[in-house]
Amino acid sequence: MTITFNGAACVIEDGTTLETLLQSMSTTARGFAAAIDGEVVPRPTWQMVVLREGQAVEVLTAVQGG
Amino acid sequence: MTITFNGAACVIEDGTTLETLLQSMSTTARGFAAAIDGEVVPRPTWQMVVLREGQAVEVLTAVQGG
Amino acid sequence: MTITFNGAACVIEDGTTLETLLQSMSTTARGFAAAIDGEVVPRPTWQMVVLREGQAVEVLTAVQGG
Amino acid sequence: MTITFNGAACVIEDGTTLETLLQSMSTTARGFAAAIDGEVVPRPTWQMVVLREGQAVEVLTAVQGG
Amino acid sequence: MSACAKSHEFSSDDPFVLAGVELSSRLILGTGGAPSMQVVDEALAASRAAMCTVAMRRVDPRTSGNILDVLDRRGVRVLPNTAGCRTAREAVRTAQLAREALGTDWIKLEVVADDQTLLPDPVELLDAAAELVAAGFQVLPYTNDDPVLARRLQQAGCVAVMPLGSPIGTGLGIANPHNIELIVGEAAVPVILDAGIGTASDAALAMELGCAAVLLASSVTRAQNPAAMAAAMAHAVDAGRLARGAGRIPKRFHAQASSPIEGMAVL
Amino acid sequence: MSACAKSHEFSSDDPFVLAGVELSSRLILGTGGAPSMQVVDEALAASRAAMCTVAMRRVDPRTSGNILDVLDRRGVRVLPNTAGCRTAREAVRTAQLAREALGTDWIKLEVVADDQTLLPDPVELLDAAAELVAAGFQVLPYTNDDPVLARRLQQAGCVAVMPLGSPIGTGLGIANPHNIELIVGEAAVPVILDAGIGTASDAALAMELGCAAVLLASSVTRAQNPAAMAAAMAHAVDAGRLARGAGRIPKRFHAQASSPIEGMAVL
Amino acid sequence: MSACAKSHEFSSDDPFVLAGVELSSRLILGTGGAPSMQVVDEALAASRAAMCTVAMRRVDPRTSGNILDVLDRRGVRVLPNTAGCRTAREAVRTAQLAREALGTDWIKLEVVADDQTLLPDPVELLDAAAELVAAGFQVLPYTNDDPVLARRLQQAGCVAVMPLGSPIGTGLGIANPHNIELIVGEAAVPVILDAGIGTASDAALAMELGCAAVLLASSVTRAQNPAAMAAAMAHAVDAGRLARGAGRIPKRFHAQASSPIEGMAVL
Amino acid sequence: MSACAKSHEFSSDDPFVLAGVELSSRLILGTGGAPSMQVVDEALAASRAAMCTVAMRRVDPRTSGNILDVLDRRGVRVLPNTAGCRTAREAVRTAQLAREALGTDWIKLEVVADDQTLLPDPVELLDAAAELVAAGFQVLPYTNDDPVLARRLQQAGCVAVMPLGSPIGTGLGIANPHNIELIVGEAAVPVILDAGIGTASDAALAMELGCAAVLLASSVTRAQNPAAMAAAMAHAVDAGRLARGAGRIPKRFHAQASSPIEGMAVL
Repeated sequence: MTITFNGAACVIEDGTTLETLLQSMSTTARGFAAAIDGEVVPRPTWQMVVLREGQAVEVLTAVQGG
Repeated sequence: MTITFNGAACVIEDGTTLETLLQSMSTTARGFAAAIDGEVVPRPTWQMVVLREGQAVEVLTAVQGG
Repeated sequence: MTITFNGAACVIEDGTTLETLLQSMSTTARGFAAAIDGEVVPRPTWQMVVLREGQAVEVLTAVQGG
Repeated sequence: MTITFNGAACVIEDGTTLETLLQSMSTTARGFAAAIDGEVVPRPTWQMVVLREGQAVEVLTAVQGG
Repeated sequence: MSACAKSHEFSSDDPFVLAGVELSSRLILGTGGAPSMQVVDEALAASRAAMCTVAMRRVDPRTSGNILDVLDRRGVRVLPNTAGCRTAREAVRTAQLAREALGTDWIKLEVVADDQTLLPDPVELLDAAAELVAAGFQVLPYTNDDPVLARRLQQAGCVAVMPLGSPIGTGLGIANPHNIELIVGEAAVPVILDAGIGTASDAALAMELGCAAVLLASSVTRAQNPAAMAAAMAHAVDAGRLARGAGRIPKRFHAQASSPIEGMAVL
Repeated sequence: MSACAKSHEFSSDDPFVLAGVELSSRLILGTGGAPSMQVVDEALAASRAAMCTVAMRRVDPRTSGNILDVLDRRGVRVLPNTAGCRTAREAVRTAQLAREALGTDWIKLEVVADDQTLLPDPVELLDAAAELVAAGFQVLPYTNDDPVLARRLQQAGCVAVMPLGSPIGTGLGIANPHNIELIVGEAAVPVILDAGIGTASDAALAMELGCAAVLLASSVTRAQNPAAMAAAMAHAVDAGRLARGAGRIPKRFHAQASSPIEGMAVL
Repeated sequence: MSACAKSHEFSSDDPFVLAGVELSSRLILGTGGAPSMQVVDEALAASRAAMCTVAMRRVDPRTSGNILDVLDRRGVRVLPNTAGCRTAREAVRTAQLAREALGTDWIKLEVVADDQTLLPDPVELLDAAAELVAAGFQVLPYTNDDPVLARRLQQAGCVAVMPLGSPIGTGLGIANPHNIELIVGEAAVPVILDAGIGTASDAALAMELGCAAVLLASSVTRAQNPAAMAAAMAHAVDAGRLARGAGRIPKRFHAQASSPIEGMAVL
Repeated sequence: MSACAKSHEFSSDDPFVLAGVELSSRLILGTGGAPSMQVVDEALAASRAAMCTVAMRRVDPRTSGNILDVLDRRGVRVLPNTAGCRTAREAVRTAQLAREALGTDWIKLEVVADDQTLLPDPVELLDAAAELVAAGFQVLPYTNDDPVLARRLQQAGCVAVMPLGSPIGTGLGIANPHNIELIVGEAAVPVILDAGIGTASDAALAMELGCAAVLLASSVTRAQNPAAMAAAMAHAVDAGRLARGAGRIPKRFHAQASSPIEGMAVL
């Protein structure tokens, strides 16, 4: 199944949750926030959210700025 | 019958038209424009417009400014 | 005998030295400097300098300034 | 005989006057002024002034400036 | 003489066209603040303005003389404004009454936020501009010096943008030339400096920054000698316009001689 | 038309008189820095200048054309300078040669301290001024903007003082208007702003500060279009002069409406 | 020593309270533009800042080190911004993600109109501010220097207004002090000068104009020696704050002696 | 804390050495204009000044308290001035009396031309400087901002040059930064900005322009709260000094983002 992760196409297994996805890419998810199709997904719900074909996932964190 | 003319209470006869009202107050109505209750009344229709109790008539002209 | 002291006429006895004059007007002469007719008179010589009729004595000190 | 003309060494015949020198170098001397060894030489005296060995002749004119 | 000739020569390179109409002068005169019609008339003559602003107010039987007659006599175009309006609604209705009264669809749009600064309210101004453009007006908005608001006003269809130099009547000149340069740099419509000019050098600077014209009121009408100041401003606008076109020398930190260095005598 | 009339009217209130001679223009043009005589000639025409400066240099047989012919043809008065001189001695001798060559006892006195700033040397300048005045010259000294030096130059008998706005050729404008105001405030002779002007608004400001005239060179001769800039400067000088006479509005912190506050309609 | 004492004395007269939280420094540091975390850390120490801004960007596995760790170590409060957002919608969502990621409802709201000026879009900014206030955020909007927009942002419920001195990263300082004074004059919330500061005297001036604090980024992080400039800015903020409170002498046209005139000797 | 550390670190890179003597502060305080000795004492403490100026006047039996005692108690070096002198002769004799009275051969040389501007007389100043240098004095001349006069004073053997920012007591700040930059650019002795400073940002600017120190009097002693302004000035001098050394960012016409452009989310 293909989703868009931070702007790039990304193939994942069916049933992957947001939590699983994020764990796969970083040991610590400290200071992360995620949105699916523009809607913020609160961290407590990450493990309940099962990703669906074609969704756009954005995961942001704080960087030097402003 | 009482209307408001340029902010002041003003008693006129029933059936008075906007045209009559304006003639009464100025020989020439050059450069005048009138609004009733905030709506502009085009000059050609002045003589057709019969004023009604309580209406607010504003008649403006150009003055030194800006 | 009359001299000018800091711009004012001042009667003194004949034989008065600069030292005597200055003692008469101030317990301490700390931070003072004197000039007679525009010429600086070094402190060590004050007691040797006998004032003469008509001389202009200027005695200055430091004040808040600049 | 050698003189300095406007900063350059210049060989001339004995007895050359300032006038002759100037004529040799310009049809018109309009708006010229001359100095020998720093001293201005009024135009009326040019023909009387015989140049001497080693003299420094400066001849100036107006140019675009300021 | 020949300088006048030159001056026209250069100006004529690009006539001042506003909303498709060519105006003979880049100085627009506000008629407010003058002690009398007579003074307006003299200032008008001295300024050579081709367009003047007027305000719309309730008719007052006591007033004698009509500003319109003065403008007509001088053959000057009238530009009504919406001075005093605080909301888009007021401004739009005032513009409609002005069109009805004066038979022109040109409007100097003013929507100010308060009496102390007389600064434009950006939100109400944009709303009014959009509504008036839709109603067929040629809108000339009085705006602050924000390049973004100027851009949005153009996108809304305004035929010019009129940024302030500083608040109305202050005479503080052009407080932020950098903003005016930014506005001019991207503008697709004429930029007219409006408000804040105090004296001739301010008007010249406005033109040097690339403004297409200046709108003056208090600086002329409230000067000790309005007609003289009007003449000064007319010269200043020409001066600034010509200087802009002439290509000024760059600023240098160190000096550069204007007389030749070579050919010095040894004296 | 009538503005031109007005303009002359006001100017004519006080003609520009220098060393007892009335000049028809308050713009004095320096001819240095121009690429050709032709350019000088066009700039001269556009500027309407009545007097031009020239430098004194060694005759050069190779040069064709004579600046004096250009000035004569235009009926412009010549003002020789002592540009490039570093000492009173050099400047005095250069002035004497200029008088001999050009038949004028007017001299623009320049005694500069170095090539990088071209700033006047106050001591040498004062010495030269005193010596030249004693020798019967009409001395117009190029000075810095120090009010005290300007005063001393007047006491030495100079017929004018010519403070800089900023160093020669920098185009930095009038760096310290406060000093120029102080100089103008106490001057008994004409104050002519010399050096530093970059564009028209600078020249207008100089006149607004009360200067009697401006002397321009690089800003005109080195502009991309010298004739256009010369025309701009001519307008700027008139503009600034008129504005000074007209009495500008005071600067205010808060705004002041130019349209009447009363008579607003309720819409 | 005693001056430090004094300085605290005066500062302590009115602690800097933002959204009900007292901050120990009136200098807010932007962390962008620094070549490394190490540089940020040093600048942070030298600046004594109590709050720093961060931007929200896509996680990048390659990046090592976390800005949050640096801030935590220094005990510095984090202020996320919405830099790069062009619309109210983007800005609001970015703020929501920042709140989720950082556990703070404080947000530096930036909604810029284009990349060349990075100037705020007044309309989108106001919309975003209103929406975020409604969503329970403590909104600190980056705005232009328009006093009217600043007023509207306060009416919308912002806990501070952050007008620019000049465009982000230009180092042009405070282009229009008059506007900053107008904003401060009527503000009911802290005014924080944001953007444009280039050097210490600019920061001091901001405080002298009455700003409650300054937000610095490029001027520190892009200086040749960021830590030194950070220390300079810390002193400048104290200097300007103290000077504002001390009551400066009025400006005078003429001089006034600081040494006594009487008591001069005749020498 | 660590910033203080830093600050000393940077300052200590180059101690302030004047006439071979290292001073612990780059702020020199004038004691004139203060309402009382008490105020001088508090300002002195807050300013951390290491040297103060005093004037020489006729002894007055009525006066109680001695400024010298105040300076001694604070361990502050005394710098007598020649304030009020109009001629080289007066100034030289006043300096000799100061040396005799205070046992220091340091002298702040002031030779002013008039009471209204209190501007230095360049000719008398140079004469006095030369004479005093020959007489073994360490001469610190108060001069105008003319780079050439500053150069001549150095050639005469002065141990520092002290150009004005603007006339004494005016608080007009640094009227012509370009001149100060030129003076600093070529100076072989410390340049101390003297006169004209009105508030902290002026002092910071002076140091940013490269001055080695500032001399303050009226701006502190006549402020509403002299001690607070003294503390402000102490911070401002450190701020400007550090900023000068830190290497400020260049000024840019267009904006430059301080937050990263890449990594933006699509929201």
